[in-house]
Amino acid sequence: MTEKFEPVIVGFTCNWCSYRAADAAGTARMKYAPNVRLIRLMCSGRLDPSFVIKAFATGADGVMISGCHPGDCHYISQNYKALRRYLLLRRTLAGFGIEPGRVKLVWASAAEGLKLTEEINAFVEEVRALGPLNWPKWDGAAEVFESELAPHIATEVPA
Amino acid sequence: MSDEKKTPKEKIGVYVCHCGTNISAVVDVEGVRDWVQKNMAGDGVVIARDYKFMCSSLGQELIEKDIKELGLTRVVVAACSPHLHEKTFRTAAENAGLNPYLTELVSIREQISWVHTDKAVATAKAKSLVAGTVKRVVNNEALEKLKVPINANTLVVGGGIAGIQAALEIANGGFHVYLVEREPSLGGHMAQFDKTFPTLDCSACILTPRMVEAGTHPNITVLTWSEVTNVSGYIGNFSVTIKKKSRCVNEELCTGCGICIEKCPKKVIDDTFEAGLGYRKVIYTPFAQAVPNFPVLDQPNCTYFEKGTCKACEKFCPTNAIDFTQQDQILNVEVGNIILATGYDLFDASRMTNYGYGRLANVYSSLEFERMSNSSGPTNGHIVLRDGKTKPETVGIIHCVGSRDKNFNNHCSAICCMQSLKFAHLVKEHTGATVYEFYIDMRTPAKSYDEFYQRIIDEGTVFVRGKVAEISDIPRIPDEEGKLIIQVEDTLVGKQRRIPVDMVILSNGLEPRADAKQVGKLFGISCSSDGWYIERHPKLDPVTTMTEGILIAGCASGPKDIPASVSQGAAAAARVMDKILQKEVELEPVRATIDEDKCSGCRICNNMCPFSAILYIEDKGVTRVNPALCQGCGTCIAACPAGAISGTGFSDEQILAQIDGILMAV
Amino acid sequence: MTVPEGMDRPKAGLRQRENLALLHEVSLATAGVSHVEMCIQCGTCGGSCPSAADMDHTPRKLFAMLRAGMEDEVLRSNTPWMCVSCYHCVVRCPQQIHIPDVMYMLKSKAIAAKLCQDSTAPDFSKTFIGMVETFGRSFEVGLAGWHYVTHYPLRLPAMAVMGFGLFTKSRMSILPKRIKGMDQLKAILDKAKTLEMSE
Amino acid sequence: MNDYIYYPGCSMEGSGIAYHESLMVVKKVLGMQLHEIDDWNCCGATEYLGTSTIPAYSLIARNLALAAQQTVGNKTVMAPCSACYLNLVKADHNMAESKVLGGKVNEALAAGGLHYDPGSLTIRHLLDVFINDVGLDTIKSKVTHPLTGMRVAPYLGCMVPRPDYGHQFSDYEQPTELDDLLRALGADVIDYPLKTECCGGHMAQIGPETAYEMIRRLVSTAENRQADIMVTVCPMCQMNLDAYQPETNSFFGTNYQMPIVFFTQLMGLAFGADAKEVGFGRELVSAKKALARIGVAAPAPAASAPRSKKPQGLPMPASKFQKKAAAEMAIKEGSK
Repeated sequence: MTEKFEPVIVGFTCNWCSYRAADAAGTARMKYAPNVRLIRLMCSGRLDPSFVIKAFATGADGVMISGCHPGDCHYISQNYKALRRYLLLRRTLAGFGIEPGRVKLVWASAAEGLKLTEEINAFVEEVRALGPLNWPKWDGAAEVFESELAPHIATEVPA
Repeated sequence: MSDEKKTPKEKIGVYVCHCGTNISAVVDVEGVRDWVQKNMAGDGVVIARDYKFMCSSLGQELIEKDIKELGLTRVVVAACSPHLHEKTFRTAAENAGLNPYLTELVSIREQISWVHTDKAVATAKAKSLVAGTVKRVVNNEALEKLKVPINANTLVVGGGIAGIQAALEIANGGFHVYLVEREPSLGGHMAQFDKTFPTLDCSACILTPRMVEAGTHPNITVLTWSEVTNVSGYIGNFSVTIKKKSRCVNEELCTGCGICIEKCPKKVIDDTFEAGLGYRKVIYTPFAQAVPNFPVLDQPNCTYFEKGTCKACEKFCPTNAIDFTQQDQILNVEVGNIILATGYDLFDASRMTNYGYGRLANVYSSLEFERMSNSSGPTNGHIVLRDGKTKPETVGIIHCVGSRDKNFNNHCSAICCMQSLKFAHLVKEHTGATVYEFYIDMRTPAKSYDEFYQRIIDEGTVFVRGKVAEISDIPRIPDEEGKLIIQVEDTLVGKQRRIPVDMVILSNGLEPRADAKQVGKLFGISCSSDGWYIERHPKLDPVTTMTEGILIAGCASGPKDIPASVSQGAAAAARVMDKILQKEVELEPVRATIDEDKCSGCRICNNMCPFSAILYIEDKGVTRVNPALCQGCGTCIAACPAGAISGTGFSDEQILAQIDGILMAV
Repeated sequence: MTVPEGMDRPKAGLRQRENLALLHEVSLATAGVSHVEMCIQCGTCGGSCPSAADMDHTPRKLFAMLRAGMEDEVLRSNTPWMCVSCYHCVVRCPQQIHIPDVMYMLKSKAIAAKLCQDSTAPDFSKTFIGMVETFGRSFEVGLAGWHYVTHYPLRLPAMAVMGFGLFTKSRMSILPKRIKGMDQLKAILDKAKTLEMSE
Repeated sequence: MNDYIYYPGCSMEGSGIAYHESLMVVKKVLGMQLHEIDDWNCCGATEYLGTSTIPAYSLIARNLALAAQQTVGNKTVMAPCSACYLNLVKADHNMAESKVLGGKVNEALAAGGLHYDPGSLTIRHLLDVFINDVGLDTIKSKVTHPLTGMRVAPYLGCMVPRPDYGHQFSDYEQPTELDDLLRALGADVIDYPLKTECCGGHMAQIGPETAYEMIRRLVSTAENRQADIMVTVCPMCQMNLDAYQPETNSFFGTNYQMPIVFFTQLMGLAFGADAKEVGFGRELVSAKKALARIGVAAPAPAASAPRSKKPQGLPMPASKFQKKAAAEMAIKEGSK
């Protein structure tokens, strides 16, 4: 039998809720699928949709975005903005011919380690079912991003 | 793809921790070390080491040594969660003269070794996470912490015993406190109780001095009949809006003589303080020792407000303090810290129809009984049936009403066992009646609590182990005629019993406040799934929350008895004074900044900010960020179409590079 | 951790400890999600039960016995047979255990193990089911008649009076009604029985 | 909206024929269309469930499968018999909750060329339909002969309010629906706290002494509270309380004469049908006296005097239902 497809998933987590939920899951030794690699943001509102595109272009098969429950945002209401962007992003991706199912928005509070692991496991299976993302694999992709970003880097205002 | 071509602009040291065997049992630590050494040289990794305990002083020295000797410009530590040891390693780097924000921590314990089992997979994941952070740290910038002065004033919300304690501790420490209470008087639930377990000293006797002290303390501004309506700002600098509801009584003129109360012709049922068991006048103070003792006029029930006539209170007031035109006042106060001691609600027993509360006259709630046994209560301390005169000969006390029950509240309300034992004692003392206690498990863990249990057994109370199934007024045999029949399985006997009694006292559970969620939202803290406020850490940090500067004390975070509530009030106060004495708080320098040359003044970002830290400069046609107000969420950065906004600590470059890294082929 | 085949139960109470084997077996075999593993022995069921007085063990005790793995004692108990399906225990149980469904399950287990002490109840069920399996509808006259003849001969006169009463008020039909799809029903039930065994 | 798939259940053709007759009258008045499930079979009562699982559920599920085939737009199955109603709901609920059970039952159904997807039908009891679909106002509007002066004990028994998978009723222990409906008919509804206690169920057959005691509790309480008649929504309850009342009397040496009829029979009367037409006379304990009451001025003392408004003794806390009513009022006020 052929070995089953192991999707690569990038997860963007809010520093206040879901990243702590991941810590909680760890402390409680809850086992879950190793396919997700987390990147910490201060808030789901920080998520620039281009991060998701970048992740796909660089080889991710799925992207998970997690934030505080509606109404519980550490920054009052930014998770709603994340929600709006997420919905728009899904449509855009569909336009690109990418299954919207490859992006998932999850609410998980700091207390919800179990929920987070369940969501991760579920999402891994969903992406596994979709199969590998056949994004045009062209070596230049990264460089283009670099060059587009060059101006940013050049004019970065030091804090 | 690696960047061999470019010569790396930074010198990076990577340190992989075994954490004893916490990590090394699942992750091939040496493997990770060698892989980084070999594959990330192009990104500037000049040294990669592993060590048993990186967080140990020896481990830290290792880093400091390398910074000094190898001239490292960036440090990456792969160990536990940044929420645990980020500070440790950043301080270490700082000691060696490296800006702390050039050090990053990778969580390979919480996110890998503790949650995965397959060593090969775990090791691969560890490599990619480290790679991600290496590529990220290259783009880190040296940052300086923002220091903001702390406002020495404190807001305490809730005038129950926990709030009073907290306020007094801080006030005695020499700092000013605004103590806000939504009811007309301080005191909270404790003021309604008769005796306190297990010592049985009179609740009012020990509470009143504290209330008076708080009421008269030069450092405490007591605002009763008031509610917080808005909170903005951040630790050290909150501005709070408080609505002081109209009392229709001029506090400057009122002497609290009480003549108005005496003369008021109208009585209504007092659902709040007397728990619906007694009456109060329409102009009233909830109880004799009320602090402050200015009365409140209950406008919806006042004859004058209904019909435009009466004004008895005004006529008889010797100081003309009655003011029917008085409006709600809006106060704005600036504080540095906020303590929430908002307490609990009592479970509404009428939801359990099988106990007949509200249908069967002689079924009482715990609070009704507290008022009844209280000598200043509606029955002057006489324990009687609903008819107001008959003494009960047999009384049943039921534990866990609405607690430990998935149909209502899953949690144990912690105080009900002791409360019920206290009731048993009081009933015996006042009436000599036969008392039955129906319990599932007897929980008496605190100091001299179990001794109290022994004492109640010794007093001859009959204990039946079983959750009462129903209370019925339908007799099956003559002995049950005219009685309430408690139907229960005596689980220690294994038989169903029907025990006829004259009176039933329910030991209602404690619930989160009905408005806990809204209030939490107002102050920027969240509730757990069962509705209590979440502590920063349930064991090690029970009085602070995830939001800096907002603390919790007493039953707001879960059921507690008086000693525990008092301790928490004091603990929260200590935390606040610690902050005040530091004079200023350091804020993480995670901030958004706008490059005005790139800003097109489109103003898309302007309504992104919930802290109004973004201001549009009309004449320049550009937008600016106020670093003191900015909390660093980064939503505006993601929104800016021109890429004019950048965020320190979490810049696009850092994140995009990290994505590259974690997706590197390993 | 070993989870039995075809298990779809909530995570709660799934720790596979030897002495809990019987409890889990019963929980698994019960239709729907029984939650019986979660019993806290509070006695709400025993207190609520209208026929508790006639039970040899209260439901609560029965669950304790399941925990202790006392299979024979449990299956010999008359408790499940005394259950009148009033569902008081279900709505009051603080752990939301589906007690009647557990009782049903224990009855079938007892019949299978031939451990019921008194045959009245099982036989009544059998007679009833016999009727249903022959006609597809229940047939009160046949049912009552046969049941009283076999188990309460002494009550026959009284019953006869009642029967006559019911009959004269045409609340009893002498002839059973038979459904059209009897073959279909039989096919379904036969298949179902094989599936029951296969558990 | 007034169309329902109808599962009568065996009793409706036998001991519960009065229920059937009266329902036929009432549905006509209320303009309800009942489409009987073609070739339905017995639900197995509590007997089948107590001896097997898969066969019992398959027996029930055959009816659901047939009903599902018959749905034309409407997906609501109505059952007047409490036991049938509960079995149908239970099968639907448990098949959905436990995939294993659902799978096996459908495997069995397949042997008969049938299939049922749990959740695809809504199963409701007649009382629920009257209250929540038809509505009390409509029912009131059809009353031509109010039951003024008849003191009625509302008795639902167990299986309608419990476990109430669909949460259709106001309470598990003291639901008010039947009271409200009878009041709408003009009857004098007594406070009857045993309204959801057990009638003894199949104990009448397998453990008579147990059943007699339960019957005694129910009947004696109704009598002590001066009810003229008890009203039920369940054929099994009616059978036990009516047919076994004489036996209960001889067992305890009592002489209760408490007639018990189906709520639809009283609805029929109130709608102006004649007594015979709605199945009166079929009960073993005659309802003659009770019927005589109608029209006669109501006797004064109620067993449970309403609490007087003036503060006398200590005030009572509000019940769940008073609170609910108050809340609804508040909302009404608010909307004004």
